[in-house]
Amino acid sequence: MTFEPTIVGFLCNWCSYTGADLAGTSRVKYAANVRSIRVMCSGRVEPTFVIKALYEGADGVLIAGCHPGDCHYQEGNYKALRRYRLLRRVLPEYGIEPERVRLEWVAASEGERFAKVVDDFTDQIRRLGPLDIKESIAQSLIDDVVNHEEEATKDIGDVNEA
Amino acid sequence: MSERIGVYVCHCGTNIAGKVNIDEVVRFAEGLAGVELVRDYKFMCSDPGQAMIQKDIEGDLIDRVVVASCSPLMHENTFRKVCERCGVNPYLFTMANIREQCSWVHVDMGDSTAKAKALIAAAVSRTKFLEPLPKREVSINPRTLVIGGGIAGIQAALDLAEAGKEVVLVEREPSIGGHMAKFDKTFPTLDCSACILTPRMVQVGQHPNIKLMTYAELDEVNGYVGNFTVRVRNKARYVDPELCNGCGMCWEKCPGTRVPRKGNVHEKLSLGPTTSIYMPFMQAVPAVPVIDSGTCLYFQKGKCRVCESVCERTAIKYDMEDTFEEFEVGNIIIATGFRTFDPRVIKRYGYGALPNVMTSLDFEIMNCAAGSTSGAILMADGSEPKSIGIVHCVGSRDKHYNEHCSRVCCMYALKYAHLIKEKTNAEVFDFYIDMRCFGKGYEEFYDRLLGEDVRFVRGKVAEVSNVPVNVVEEGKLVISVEDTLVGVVRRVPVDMVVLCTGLESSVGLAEVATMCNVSVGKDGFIIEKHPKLGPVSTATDGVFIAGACQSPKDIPDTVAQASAASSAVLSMITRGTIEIESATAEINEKKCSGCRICNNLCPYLAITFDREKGVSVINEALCKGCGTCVAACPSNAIKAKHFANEQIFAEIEGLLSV
Amino acid sequence: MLEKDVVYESTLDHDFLDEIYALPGGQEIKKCIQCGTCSGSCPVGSVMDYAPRKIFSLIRAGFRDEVLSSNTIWFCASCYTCAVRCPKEIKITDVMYALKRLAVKEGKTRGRKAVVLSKNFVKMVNKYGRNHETELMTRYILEAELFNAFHFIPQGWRLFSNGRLPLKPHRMKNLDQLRRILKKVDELGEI
Amino acid sequence: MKYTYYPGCSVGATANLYQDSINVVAPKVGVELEELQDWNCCGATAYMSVKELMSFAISARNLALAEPFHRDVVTPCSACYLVLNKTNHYFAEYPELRKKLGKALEAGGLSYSGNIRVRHLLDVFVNDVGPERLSELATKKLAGLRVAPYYGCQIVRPEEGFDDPDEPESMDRLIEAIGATCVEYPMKAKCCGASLMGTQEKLALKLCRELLANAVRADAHCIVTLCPLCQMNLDVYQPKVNGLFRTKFNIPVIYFTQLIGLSLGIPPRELGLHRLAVKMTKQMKDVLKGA
Amino acid sequence: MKLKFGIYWGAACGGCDVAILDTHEKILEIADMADIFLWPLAMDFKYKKIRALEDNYLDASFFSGAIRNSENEEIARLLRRKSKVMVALGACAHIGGIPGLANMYTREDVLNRVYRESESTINEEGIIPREAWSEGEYELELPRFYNTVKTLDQIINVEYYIPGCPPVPLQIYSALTLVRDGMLPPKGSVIGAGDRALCEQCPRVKEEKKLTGIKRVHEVIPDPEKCLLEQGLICLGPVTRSGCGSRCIKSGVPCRGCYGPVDDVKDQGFAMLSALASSLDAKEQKDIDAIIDTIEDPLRTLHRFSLAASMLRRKKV
Repeated sequence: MTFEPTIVGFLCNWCSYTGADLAGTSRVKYAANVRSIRVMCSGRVEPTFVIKALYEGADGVLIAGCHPGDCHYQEGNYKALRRYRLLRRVLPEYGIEPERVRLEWVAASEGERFAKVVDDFTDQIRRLGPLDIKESIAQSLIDDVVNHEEEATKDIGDVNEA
Repeated sequence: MSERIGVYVCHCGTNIAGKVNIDEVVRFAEGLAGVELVRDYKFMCSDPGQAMIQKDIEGDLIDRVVVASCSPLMHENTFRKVCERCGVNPYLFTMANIREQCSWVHVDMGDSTAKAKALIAAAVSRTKFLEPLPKREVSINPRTLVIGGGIAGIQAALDLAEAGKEVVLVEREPSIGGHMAKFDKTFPTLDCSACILTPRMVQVGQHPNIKLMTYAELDEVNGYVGNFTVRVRNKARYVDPELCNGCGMCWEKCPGTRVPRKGNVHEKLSLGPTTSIYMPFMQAVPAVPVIDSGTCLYFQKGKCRVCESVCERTAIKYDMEDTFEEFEVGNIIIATGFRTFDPRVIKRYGYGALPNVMTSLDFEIMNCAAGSTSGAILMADGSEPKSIGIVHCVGSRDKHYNEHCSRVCCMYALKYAHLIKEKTNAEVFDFYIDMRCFGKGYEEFYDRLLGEDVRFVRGKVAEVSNVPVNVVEEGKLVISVEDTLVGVVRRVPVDMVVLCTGLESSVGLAEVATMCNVSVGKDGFIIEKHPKLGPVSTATDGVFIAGACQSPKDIPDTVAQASAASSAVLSMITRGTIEIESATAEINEKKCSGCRICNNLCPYLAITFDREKGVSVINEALCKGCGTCVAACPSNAIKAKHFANEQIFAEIEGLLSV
Repeated sequence: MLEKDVVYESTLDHDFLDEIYALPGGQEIKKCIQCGTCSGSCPVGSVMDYAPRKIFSLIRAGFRDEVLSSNTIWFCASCYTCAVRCPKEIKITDVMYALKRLAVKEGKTRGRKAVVLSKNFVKMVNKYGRNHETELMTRYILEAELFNAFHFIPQGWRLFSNGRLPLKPHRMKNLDQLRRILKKVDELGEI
Repeated sequence: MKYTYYPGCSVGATANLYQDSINVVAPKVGVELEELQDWNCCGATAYMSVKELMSFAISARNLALAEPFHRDVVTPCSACYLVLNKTNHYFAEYPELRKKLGKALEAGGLSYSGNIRVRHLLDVFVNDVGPERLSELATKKLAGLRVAPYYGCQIVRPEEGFDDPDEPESMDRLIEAIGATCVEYPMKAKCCGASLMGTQEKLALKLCRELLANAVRADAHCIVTLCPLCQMNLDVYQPKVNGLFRTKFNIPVIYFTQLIGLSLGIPPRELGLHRLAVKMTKQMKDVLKGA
Repeated sequence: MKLKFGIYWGAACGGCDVAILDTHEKILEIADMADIFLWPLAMDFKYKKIRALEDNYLDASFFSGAIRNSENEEIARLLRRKSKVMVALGACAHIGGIPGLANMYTREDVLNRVYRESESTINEEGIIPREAWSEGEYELELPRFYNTVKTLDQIINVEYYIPGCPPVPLQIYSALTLVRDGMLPPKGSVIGAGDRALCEQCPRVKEEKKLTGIKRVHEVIPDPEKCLLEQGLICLGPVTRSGCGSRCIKSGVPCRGCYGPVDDVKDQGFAMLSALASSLDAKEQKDIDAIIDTIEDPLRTLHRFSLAASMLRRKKV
């Protein structure tokens, strides 16, 4: 059985969320892996949201906003782009593939495109496999011994003993 | 936390229940922290559905509400009102979209059910962190801006003006009237376009409630529903409207030429005078000429001034310059109409290269009684054509140009066929892919034309060439087309070809759209609020649309939509005030360190820096709540009401708890 | 050719459309609106059993044999005029290729000279890595036009006498690399 | 300007006169063509008719060989131009295909990332050399020579070509630049029948007749083309057209590089003009002398 | 009657202890104020004496340094048990500090680098420290070197935090007086520091932020009047708690964030990342990337002190 990723989507209210709704009204079928959060503008999405989502167990994060020039708030999507580009830079250092986070422009009229984006992205994450950050942190802590039941049994000697 | 949340799961008939296991979802929701009770119902949006919520709130069982049903864009307001009715702040309500973004788009019941759970869990945990927000109301300025003076704009303006409301009508061209003023007859009734349009144009020109600004363009729009500030640029027409009485001496004497004097009949086509100082057409409103500085001898060569010397009213003002005017309006109606597709790019149809290949608009002008041929249908050399080919779907229904159907071409093509038959003895070939005659009396008109021995050929024309392969074709335009019903390729020699060019959104619509903050679809037309239920409103409150700026339309539909738009505006005005989004951003002065990172992020300049206090400040009236500044604030001093960090974090946790 | 007669659904192949649809380039075929631009633009449409537009309607209806054994697909000169004009951007020429291959696969090509030519062309390429026009023509004439071979002599001579028919083929050097590639394709299987 | 040169099979044989002229003209206009070592046949239309993936694979091999040089691939043959371009497009458009091709090339120890631009020699002459430069170089302007510019089909039909598919004009600009006159030639982008000449001769001859008739009607001294197959059909089969339709066509069909060569003052023989089946007419020679 | 204090250092440089000494003559007041039961840096003490104490015997313990090995952890827990009030002293105990950057590597990476690869190391047998080793009849033991560096409050409950690398001496002193006078704020608060970001105290003039490129300190001589960030230097002032008296900024060096983020900023580094990115003056992706290319090692720059306390805590393994 293939790995089914969980993906969090941040959709801007005016273009992408509407586009996603359009996909619904026109009954386009697509992967069920993306679970969306509605924000007013892609410009609202903070890098910490993405990190939080990944930390809480998402295998990927999709941010979708209006096409450049079409932002309902004129330029929010450009801000989103800037943060996204910088975020991509630092993710690898944490051992997280930058491909796990994607920024897409989806217009209110692009229901089919939204579906396609979701399918593509889901595929991509499937290929990357599970992320599971919490687990990996736990792993890294395991051999950091924690044998400190309240009464320390043995004396570990004195600091300044000659 | 002490919140008591009520969760209501909607079946939406089988729309949701068909793909989501309701019982399972309900049982799941009951297990969620903070959830007091869970109910499900066939149609939550129905009265009994709403009553359920009301009962639970009034019975003081719950103080926060989550409804899992369709998209918030569909019913958020419905349920917010329910909450409000029984004293729960509407911002303590969350909607989980388990229809548009779940049951309708996923195939597997298990998947949809699982996703529904996640979405509900997210909604619930978000709701715990919601805070009540105060209502924000603004008053509606009763004056309305109408952009575009075609039939749509004219209709909308008159409706409002007649209702006693002030209107500012801005038209880019020297006169109102738009495309309709260029037509001779209108389908399917063939009544004369001028006869029905002119009176209305005059009415607009004289109406005390209408401020008419022709030869003017929208320059800037600021503010929000009910309180827009608009700036308009009056282009210099070099004629003072106050003084001019439209006597016409100027263009009779003008030596300059706007339309080439030489050249063939088709090149010289025009309504109204062909001189440099001209009126676009005789019934122009206002009846004030304009100088085309591009061809005016005075502007080009520095001497002439004939018009000035013949004008008894000294209305000619060469030193006129563009001026700007600013005013306040409460609502905006966009009625910028359309432009016709330019067939030059389809080289194989020969427009521009082969004489006697003309566009529908050329043909309309040629047919217009007031036009340069006084309505006679002539070939470029001035002789009468013996055969004419009418080509449908030029630049429409074609992925290379416009995918959409232009909706009016079939009908005007039939109109042309009729006019040709009426005015000449020419044989008419009509090449169509599908004959689309959907409106009232349209099919009947088609039927009538079938009776007038027009030769209909089903097939998209492959090419128009002037290369003969036999004597009959010598000196003719040869149309190659597959007669798809017979299944053979035909070469049809004709004297003249009319290309039924499709409709595109008008030049500059994109700019207008951006100024008014509405979005444009990939077809280039404005996206309406809802394809069925909101055809005249847009995603931006206070901005409405009428006519071909929304999609290609014929005159009846355009007029209908214009009236719809104006009545939508009227109901706003009558209401007097409107509630606006309370979910704005606010700065906590105690936390702001005055780093000013947020200052130049706000597109509405709502953020200013208070030098005394050394902190940034948000003007709530201007804030539209996009949250860009919130995301940028490095010390969490800015809070996005209703989209605060802890709320979204909670939503994320909920979403991933399943 | 299609006989004029009532056609019973049971005799039609309803998967045919999807088969073509599945091929790269075939995707848009379902979107055909039967406008006839292709047929009207085709330089050889007049002599085809069915002009391109009709081929598409036949494919849709499921007339497998009629389509695959029609001369249409072999008369297509690959001038791509239809393809660049199609309002639905159907890659018509490429669909024709697909049909050719299908016809070859299903042996519906008896007496099709074009097939002989193509097959010999492939032989040339697999043999030398390049086409050797002289040999190609000879082989083709021997196989397909034996009885009116004389018919080709004038052109042949015109070319030869002007030094345009070299007798020696140009071979490429690293032939076995090419063969390895082709072998791999064979394993992967055609599309 | 340096390019990787992909000659294609024909110029080694029936179109060797094309190659002759390219050899002398290209250097003169500053176009350096470095032949792609050990190239193979592009597959043309015939291969595609029998095996799809294979024909993509063999043309992809050429692109793979060319990639290390990071230069545009230039070919004088319209068929090669179209096929190689198509390979590029399919390579980009269809991931499935891309994967398979990748594997296949790997088997040959090759790889291709899809970053090679394929161009027709005409494209290079028009857009890199340019008419302006050409008219500077043209010491012997061909004033008075009336030319029917014939593009044929495949050069203007790949997705995103460099010229209009119905009314190309790039070669016209070159011809005007070297002093000759382009006659009104509406058939300039119509098909010559191509390989049908072998299999459906009558049909192909009919198409050729239209092309020839059109040029003659516009009283052109010669037809100028850029595709080996077009040239062969119109040149070598011209007598046959005459035979079949009782026409008296006698119009030379030459390559654009040969025409340019003439304007550069290169002797006809070096341009391979002696290899024409339909020799240059006296009329044409006179005009050239006069020029 | 006199207070009882413990002072200890975990993975630390000792700067915090020195900062205590740097209270100058105030040190005498401290001496009067309290008896010090443990202060390895200053004097010889025995752990067993501390163990012998009854629980909550100490009024307060000041723990500087991060938790890097099992000894750090064990003593942290020991002091926790013996003290009424536990104070994390300095950036390392507070948010992991410089040692926290090691969380970009694994234990093996670190040991290899230090004991085998580093340029100055000669270690033919390639021996790295072992936890247990018997030499004849002797059993030698070393604390376990941890894989992940932790902040103090990731190990034990901490009542108060005195941020800074090092903290301002006088603030340490005033913190101590709070203990003395029983004027302590609610548990969990940061003491001896402001509650807004540093910009509040920064004397430089702030205008609009439109960054066209990022420079490093050695590449520019910054204008002494203007905001350093606006001059293209990455200054963490906007995302860092004030209280240091903006010592760095005054001397022309951008803030590195040692005081940690202000209240309820979840992640100092990513908060600054967002602020920084928002201030880039570019729209097109390629232009944006071009500016980003000029940022040297963004992750460590933005998380210089707070990596161990950040949301992701360490590199994924």
